[in-house]
Amino acid sequence: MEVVETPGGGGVVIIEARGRVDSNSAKAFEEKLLGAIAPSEPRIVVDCSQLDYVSSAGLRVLLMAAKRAKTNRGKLALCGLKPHVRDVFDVSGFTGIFSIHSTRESALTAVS
Amino acid sequence: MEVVETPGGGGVVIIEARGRVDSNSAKAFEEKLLGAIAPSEPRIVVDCSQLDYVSSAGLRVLLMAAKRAKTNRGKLALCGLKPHVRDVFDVSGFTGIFSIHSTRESALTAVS
Amino acid sequence: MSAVLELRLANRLSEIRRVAERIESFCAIGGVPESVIFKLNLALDEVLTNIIDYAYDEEGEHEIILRVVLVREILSAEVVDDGRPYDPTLTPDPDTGLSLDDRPIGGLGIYFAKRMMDRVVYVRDGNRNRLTLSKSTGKGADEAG
Amino acid sequence: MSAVLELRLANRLSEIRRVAERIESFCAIGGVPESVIFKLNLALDEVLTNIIDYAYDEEGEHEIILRVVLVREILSAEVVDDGRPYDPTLTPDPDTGLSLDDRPIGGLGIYFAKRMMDRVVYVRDGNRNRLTLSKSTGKGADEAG
Ligand SMILES: Nc1ncnc2c1ncn2[C@@H]1O[C@H](COP(=O)(O)OP(=O)(O)O)[C@@H](O)[C@H]1O
Ligand SMILES: Nc1ncnc2c1ncn2[C@@H]1O[C@H](COP(=O)(O)OP(=O)(O)O)[C@@H](O)[C@H]1O
Repeated sequence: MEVVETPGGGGVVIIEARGRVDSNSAKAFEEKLLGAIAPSEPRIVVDCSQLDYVSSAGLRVLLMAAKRAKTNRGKLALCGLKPHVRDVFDVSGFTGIFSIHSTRESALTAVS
Repeated sequence: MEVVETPGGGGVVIIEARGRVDSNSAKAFEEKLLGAIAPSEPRIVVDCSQLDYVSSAGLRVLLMAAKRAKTNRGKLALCGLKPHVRDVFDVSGFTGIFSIHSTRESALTAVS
Repeated sequence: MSAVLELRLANRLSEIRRVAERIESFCAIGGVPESVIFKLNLALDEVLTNIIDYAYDEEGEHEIILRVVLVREILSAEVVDDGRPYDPTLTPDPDTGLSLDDRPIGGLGIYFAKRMMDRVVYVRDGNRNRLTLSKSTGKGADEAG
Repeated sequence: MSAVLELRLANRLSEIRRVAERIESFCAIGGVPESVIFKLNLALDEVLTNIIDYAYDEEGEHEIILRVVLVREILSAEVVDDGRPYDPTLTPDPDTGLSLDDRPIGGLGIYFAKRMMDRVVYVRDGNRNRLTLSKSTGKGADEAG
């Protein structure tokens, strides 16, 4: 797994998770993502277009991030989920909890 | 395995063996090759440039063909052996028995 | 031709990615659809992660045995560990309809394993847990969830 | 991680190409060099062909069991059949220095199997032949651990 953080303009932070987020790599993903959410009123887009695989360990991190973003009066959106990853969101009921977008542009608009 | 027979000019027949010649496919290779050697004074080039794999079952056919070509006062040459196939020829001592060439042109000259 | 892949792993999370690669290659050559391979890998990831995280008291090294069997259109995987007795088939499913605020963190692993596969069977066998997960690779396997 | 691939084949020559594909995939993911995979496949092709051609009296279907084991830098393959007792390690090597005229047709199969591998060991085990072929995969060829 690789996590890349880039500014998305207007204070938005884009976190791109690439490869596999499983129990072995979830810790690194957690540190990066929760770090980005720490400031108040965080605006985060998690770009999943290069994410090939996510297990419950990765969803755990995303749920923590979503809860914390709300607590900190911020916004979090996801984009670019590949079909297998999307299936995992569907099975877990996360599709109804998260703001999920097909394009990065649409996710950026949602958090701005 | 696939065997393709093409005229090489001046009465030479080119037999191209592609893929795998193993115990399962050796029979088809045998029919094609011995068929080409049946006429008197046969001139045959066996092009091995697309041959990925040969087992003792394939060498058996080649040895029969070489013996028969000699009996029929003909000539047989091989060309384009890939490294792994070449190793098999070396181990069996066939390198010293066969006329082996790197290019088809050189093999055609040898049998003409 | 029937085929079995047997892997012996250490109780380390870093093994899971390599298990996934091996299973991918074993299943792909056997003609198992990509979507079924993904599901088996997710189910096994969850089961192995739980064993590594929860099954052992001490820090020591333990061996986990994984056997994947492909016979005709049935793909099955057996996971054997010598950790504490634990039957994951008895774990209640999470409520996946809760809102963000009410949704608890965690509790999805076993549920994923169950949902990805057609059948999950647990047996305590001497001092070992033996969990067998199976799935049809044939028509409609994709839609099974 | 150690890995074992077990295949159960029918006594049909058409199985051999599929065995080769499975072994290629099993070994490649384990980091075995291509040249070693080629040699193992050639050795197994020869051994399996002989079993299918010579081991059985009648026409009936028989099962041949092939187990390929990759542990650190040793690749080994065990072939078990229920055919007539036959110890190929006792078969004399052919004379590979003969001229075209003197060279007999055939007799290379067992020789290839022996030359491709580091070690070939035969055991008669009840009513079965058990042939074990092994080879070092060379430095760093296997996965760590
Ligand atoms: N192999 C195991 N040994 C002991 N306890 C286990 C085992 N697997 C799961 N558990 C227990 O079941 C609970 C639920 O597991 P799971 O559904 O994977 O979600 P999570 O790991 O997020 O809690 C775990 O928290 C743990 O207490
Ligand atoms: N599994 C077996 N059972 C019985 N006889 C065998 C077996 N394998 C080999 N043989 C005998 O050993 C001989 C040599 O085999 P091999 O070296 O493969 O060359 P070839 O098959 O060309 O004769 C065979 O001709 C056969 O008589």
